[in-house]
Amino acid sequence: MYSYDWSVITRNMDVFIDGALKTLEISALAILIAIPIGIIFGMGRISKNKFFRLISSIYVEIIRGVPLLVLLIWIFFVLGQFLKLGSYWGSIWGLAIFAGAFIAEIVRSGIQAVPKGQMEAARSLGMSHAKAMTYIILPQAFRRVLPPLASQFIMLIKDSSLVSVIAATELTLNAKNLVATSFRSIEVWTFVALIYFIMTFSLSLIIRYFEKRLLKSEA
Amino acid sequence: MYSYDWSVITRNMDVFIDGALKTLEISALAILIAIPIGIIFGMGRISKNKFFRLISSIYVEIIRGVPLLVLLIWIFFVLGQFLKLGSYWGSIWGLAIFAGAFIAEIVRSGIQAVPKGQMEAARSLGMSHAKAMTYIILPQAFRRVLPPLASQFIMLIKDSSLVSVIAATELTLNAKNLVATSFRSIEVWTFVALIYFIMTFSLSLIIRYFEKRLLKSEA
Amino acid sequence: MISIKNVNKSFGDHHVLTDVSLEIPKSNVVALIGPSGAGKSTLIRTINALEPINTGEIIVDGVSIHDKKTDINVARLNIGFVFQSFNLFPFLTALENVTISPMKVKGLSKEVAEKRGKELLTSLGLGDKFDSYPSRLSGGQQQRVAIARALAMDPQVMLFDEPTSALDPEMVTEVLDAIRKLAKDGMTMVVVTHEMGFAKEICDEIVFMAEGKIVERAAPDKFFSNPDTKRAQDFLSKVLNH
Amino acid sequence: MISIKNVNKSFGDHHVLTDVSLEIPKSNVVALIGPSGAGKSTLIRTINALEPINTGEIIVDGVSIHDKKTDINVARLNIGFVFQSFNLFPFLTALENVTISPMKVKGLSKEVAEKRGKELLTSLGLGDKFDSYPSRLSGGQQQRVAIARALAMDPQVMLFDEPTSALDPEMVTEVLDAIRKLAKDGMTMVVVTHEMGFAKEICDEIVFMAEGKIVERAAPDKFFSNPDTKRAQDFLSKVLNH
Amino acid sequence: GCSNDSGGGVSTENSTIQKVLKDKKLVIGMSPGYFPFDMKDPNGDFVGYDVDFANALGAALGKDIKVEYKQFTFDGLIPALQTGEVDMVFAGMTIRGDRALAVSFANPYFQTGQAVMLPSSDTKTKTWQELDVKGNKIAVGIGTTGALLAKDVFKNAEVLDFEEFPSAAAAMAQGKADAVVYDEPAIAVWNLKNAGEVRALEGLISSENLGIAIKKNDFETLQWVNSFLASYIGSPSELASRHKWFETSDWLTEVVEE
Ligand SMILES: Nc1ncnc2c1ncn2[C@@H]1O[C@H](COP(=O)(O)OP(=O)(O)OP(=O)(O)O)[C@@H](O)[C@H]1O
Ligand SMILES: Nc1ncnc2c1ncn2[C@@H]1O[C@H](COP(=O)(O)OP(=O)(O)OP(=O)(O)O)[C@@H](O)[C@H]1O
Ligand SMILES: [Mg+2]
Ligand SMILES: [Mg+2]
Repeated sequence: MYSYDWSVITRNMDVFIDGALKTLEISALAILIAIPIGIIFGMGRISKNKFFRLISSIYVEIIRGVPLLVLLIWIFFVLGQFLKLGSYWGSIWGLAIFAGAFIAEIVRSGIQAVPKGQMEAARSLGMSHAKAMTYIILPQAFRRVLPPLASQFIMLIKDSSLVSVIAATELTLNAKNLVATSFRSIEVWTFVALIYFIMTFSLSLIIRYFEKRLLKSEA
Repeated sequence: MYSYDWSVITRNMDVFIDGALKTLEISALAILIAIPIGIIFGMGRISKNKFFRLISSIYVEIIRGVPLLVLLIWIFFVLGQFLKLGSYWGSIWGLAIFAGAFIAEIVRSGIQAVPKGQMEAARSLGMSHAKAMTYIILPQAFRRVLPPLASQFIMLIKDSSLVSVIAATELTLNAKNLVATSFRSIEVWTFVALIYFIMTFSLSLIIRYFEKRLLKSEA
Repeated sequence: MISIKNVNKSFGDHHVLTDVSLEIPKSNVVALIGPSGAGKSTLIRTINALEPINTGEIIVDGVSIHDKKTDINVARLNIGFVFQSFNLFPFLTALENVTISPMKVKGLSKEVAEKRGKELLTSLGLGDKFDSYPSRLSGGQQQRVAIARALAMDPQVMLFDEPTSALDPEMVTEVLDAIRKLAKDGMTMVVVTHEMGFAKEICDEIVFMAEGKIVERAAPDKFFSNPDTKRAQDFLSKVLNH
Repeated sequence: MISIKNVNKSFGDHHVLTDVSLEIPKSNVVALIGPSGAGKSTLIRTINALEPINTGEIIVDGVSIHDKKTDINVARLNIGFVFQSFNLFPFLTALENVTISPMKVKGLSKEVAEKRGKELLTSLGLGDKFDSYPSRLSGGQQQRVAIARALAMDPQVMLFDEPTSALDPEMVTEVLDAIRKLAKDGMTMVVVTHEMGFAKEICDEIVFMAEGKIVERAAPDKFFSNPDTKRAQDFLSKVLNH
Repeated sequence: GCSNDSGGGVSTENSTIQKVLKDKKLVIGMSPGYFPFDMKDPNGDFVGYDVDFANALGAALGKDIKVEYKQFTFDGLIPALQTGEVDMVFAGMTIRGDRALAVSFANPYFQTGQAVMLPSSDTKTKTWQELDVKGNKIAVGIGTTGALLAKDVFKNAEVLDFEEFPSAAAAMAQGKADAVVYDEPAIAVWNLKNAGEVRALEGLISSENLGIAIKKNDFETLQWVNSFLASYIGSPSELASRHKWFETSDWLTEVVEE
């Protein structure tokens, strides 16, 4: 039977740490690109301009309809024909385009969740639609959008495990390689699952803390 | 430069169809297992029994904190030590355990979304907590839970693309194999993305249709 | 019939009921009035234990409601409760709303429960609404279904927490009429209300609460013409002087 | 000042306003009353084009509100609107709520806007609430901030859609007092309300609506003592008879 | 068909060699896990016979040429070459006619074949044909010649596609597969490492030639690689490399976690 040897973890701690940092780096860059994408297309989804609305819907629906794995492979091998992206930027852009569609929906519903009366009150005071958006609606949407945006970042950390298929170095790829040379799949994968859990769970605790504070400050 | 040859698609249509059917089959079996898991742990999350609540929270938090890719590998190579699962059932159970945690949250929030006054009214009429749950709360939670449950099934179809890493045959693995023999990565992956999109998008249209009908019947 | 003895209740640090005592004899109708946040809802909800209390005792028809040995589900059969926001079960028809508890709790047969349910709905002017879902009923109709639902358990006591506050003005009358009829039939009732005219007309006693305490208790005529306390005078001047 | 001519309005198939015409001279106060669903809110909202109309014309202070050539954002500066549910901006303090529009729309400097805002809030009894967020204010205080916010644009006309319906009873007075004061100062106003005593006291004319039509117009004394139409008699008997 | 770039004059404009010389960078695609050709040591460095080879090739192009390695699953290598993600593939890739429709191969640099690995608990099986019964599972690396061959010759047994050899071997170790079909040298190494747990079936199912893959019809590069190959094979450094990776097992302690 299998005999455990957990020393493989301690001896290769640097591999795990490097991988985890790379995972965070890729996820952070991806969300930084995804947020403007999401804001643009999220506002597009409720824009009065038919064409903009159509484009935004197509983007959101297609991206949300295709598995990330397939999207990453597609971006890397198909888009990669025309743009020289490389593994690193290919994976960041792949994740960003993917997350962007979800953020667009977050932004859209954040705006729509602001009660209708707010827009009516602003308009009744003589504000134009644009002014009402800028000064009244968006500041309120922003507060609503922050928590789901943070959750999206947690999702992204998990989703980034998939970029190992397009050869971008991060925690999962490092783990695969370590398993390939150490043959200690049980120990390595258990520890990798633990690292992901620690990263995402501690982040979600932080988010919950700030959410509570936000709720309190509004009461 | 790359020159396109789309005949690879038509010539291998059976490979795509087989793969898509296998994808649907795996996803359907996984959700059938995931729903009871989700109901049990979703009710556990709001149970009065501390131990049950703790167990449910641990399950939900851990599974939601670990990437599916890592979870699948872990279940296959670590759990697989003790249980003889194989690729097919390993991937179905992996997906089910994963989706179960998300369904648990859907069930929990479905129950919690029933207005507090409903439980109070039922209790004030002399119903016990269990009777109020059975006759008043759950029937209402059920209606709320259906649409997100359907979306979870769509997610599962997309997530099932990952089981290719533990050698379970479905659309993505078939595509990988076809690319490995035809080297037509662009054509194959574009078409695969299209198939996933068609599967998920048509399903989401169906869901939206039923959701609208549900909303109407409630008004 | 209802005996509230030295009840204290707090939400965390916030003391909401301070040493509240009140006796309500059988067939008496008591109006509970007072400013927002006075603790009226909290008090009336402690009577059927929808809200637990910290100290004190509440006895309804001889049963100590907050005693751990009391089966609260049995005790509640004796106490009907009507909510400000109706809380009808939206997936059940008016008749089903009225019959579900008699069937599931008292174990009545469907026939018996429906016979009684139809009687009650009809007597409340809802003879043509048996099969309507709540969303198809006006607020006044919904609240009358809620009253029928509570009456279907044959309670000794009825509690009303602002039963007309969520209604459009022209529907207030129909609900007040229903309560009036109950009073005439000798039901013991506690009504939290802001309808001063109604309180004056049907109540045996007005209980005025402010800041978690009972500030004044008086017969209606006395209370509305010449309240003893400054607090009640202030309140009345605000509420009556539109 | 306000001239409503043959206005028709429907939501899809549902005809909500049928051929409504109404003249309101300068400094007049008109109460709009009627049962729920009569179209009162819809009518008052068409006056500042929060709701578009199908046919007809509405002229306020010489400007045709629904004319496509009219810059509605300019026209609205003349028309203050107060909502049943306040609709304060929750992320701004009371003073910021009052100053944001003068600053962003009229381009007033912060100093000027704040000076005027503080005057208005103080005159409405909110001199100590400049920096309070809406969630820290009672309903009555919130509604008074909303009135100040509308007045800050120096409108010629004020519209109120059930300004006290969302308030706890003891807060109704403070809001009605604020409106009373405006009436005294000669503001032209339309008030949708269920406060009959108030309507009787301050209005120059009562307009009774039912089912999308103006059923009766009369001076308050006449209307409340001896309405012409059966529909108005029914309504009054329901609303006044608690 | 590839009508655009087949035939025609030999253009050197877009040749990989020119590009490498210009960028001072040679990008090699590799799928680590293929012992002892392509591996990653615990530091994350690529090592193996192929790596020595590619480093020598890079050095021959110029002292200032940097050789960079990129990791792919085996089935991703040819697409990566096609899309220009990598300049050459050193991955112990078997020269096959179908692959040669997608990429061009330099001359063979190694002869080997497909072997069958069994768990040592299976003492009965003598030939691969005995494994071809219903219910048996044969694990392979997706897209490898082992996979293509196994799907071809196993008519009754089920073929399981894993991402790479180590996953396939691990699956067999856990009883999720009854055998692995893979290149002989890799199985030999696995055998060394896991002595007592696995055994290799005697004899090869096929014999094959391994080649370096480059972009299709890049004749200048092809020509140059062939020339380099002729000079490298049999050179002292190649002989040393071959000795190290194939004739001793000392490197196992460097590369493989103990
Ligand atoms: N669940 C709760 N948690 C914390 N505080 C509560 C809760 N319910 C009520 N309170 C507080 O208790 C106090 C009394 O509330 P209660 O609802 O009994 O007042 P009320 O007299 O019914 O007022 P109203 O006329 O507005 O209904 C208030 O200050 C309220 O904020
Ligand atoms: N946005 C809308 N879409 C469709 N129908 C509407 C809409 N707004 C109002 N209605 C309908 O128009 C009719 C008149 O509504 P309105 O709100 O003007 O009545 P109201 O007299 O203000 O009643 P209340 O006293 O309840 O406020 C009602 O039947 C209502 O259902
Ligand atoms: Mg209350
Ligand atoms: Mg209205």
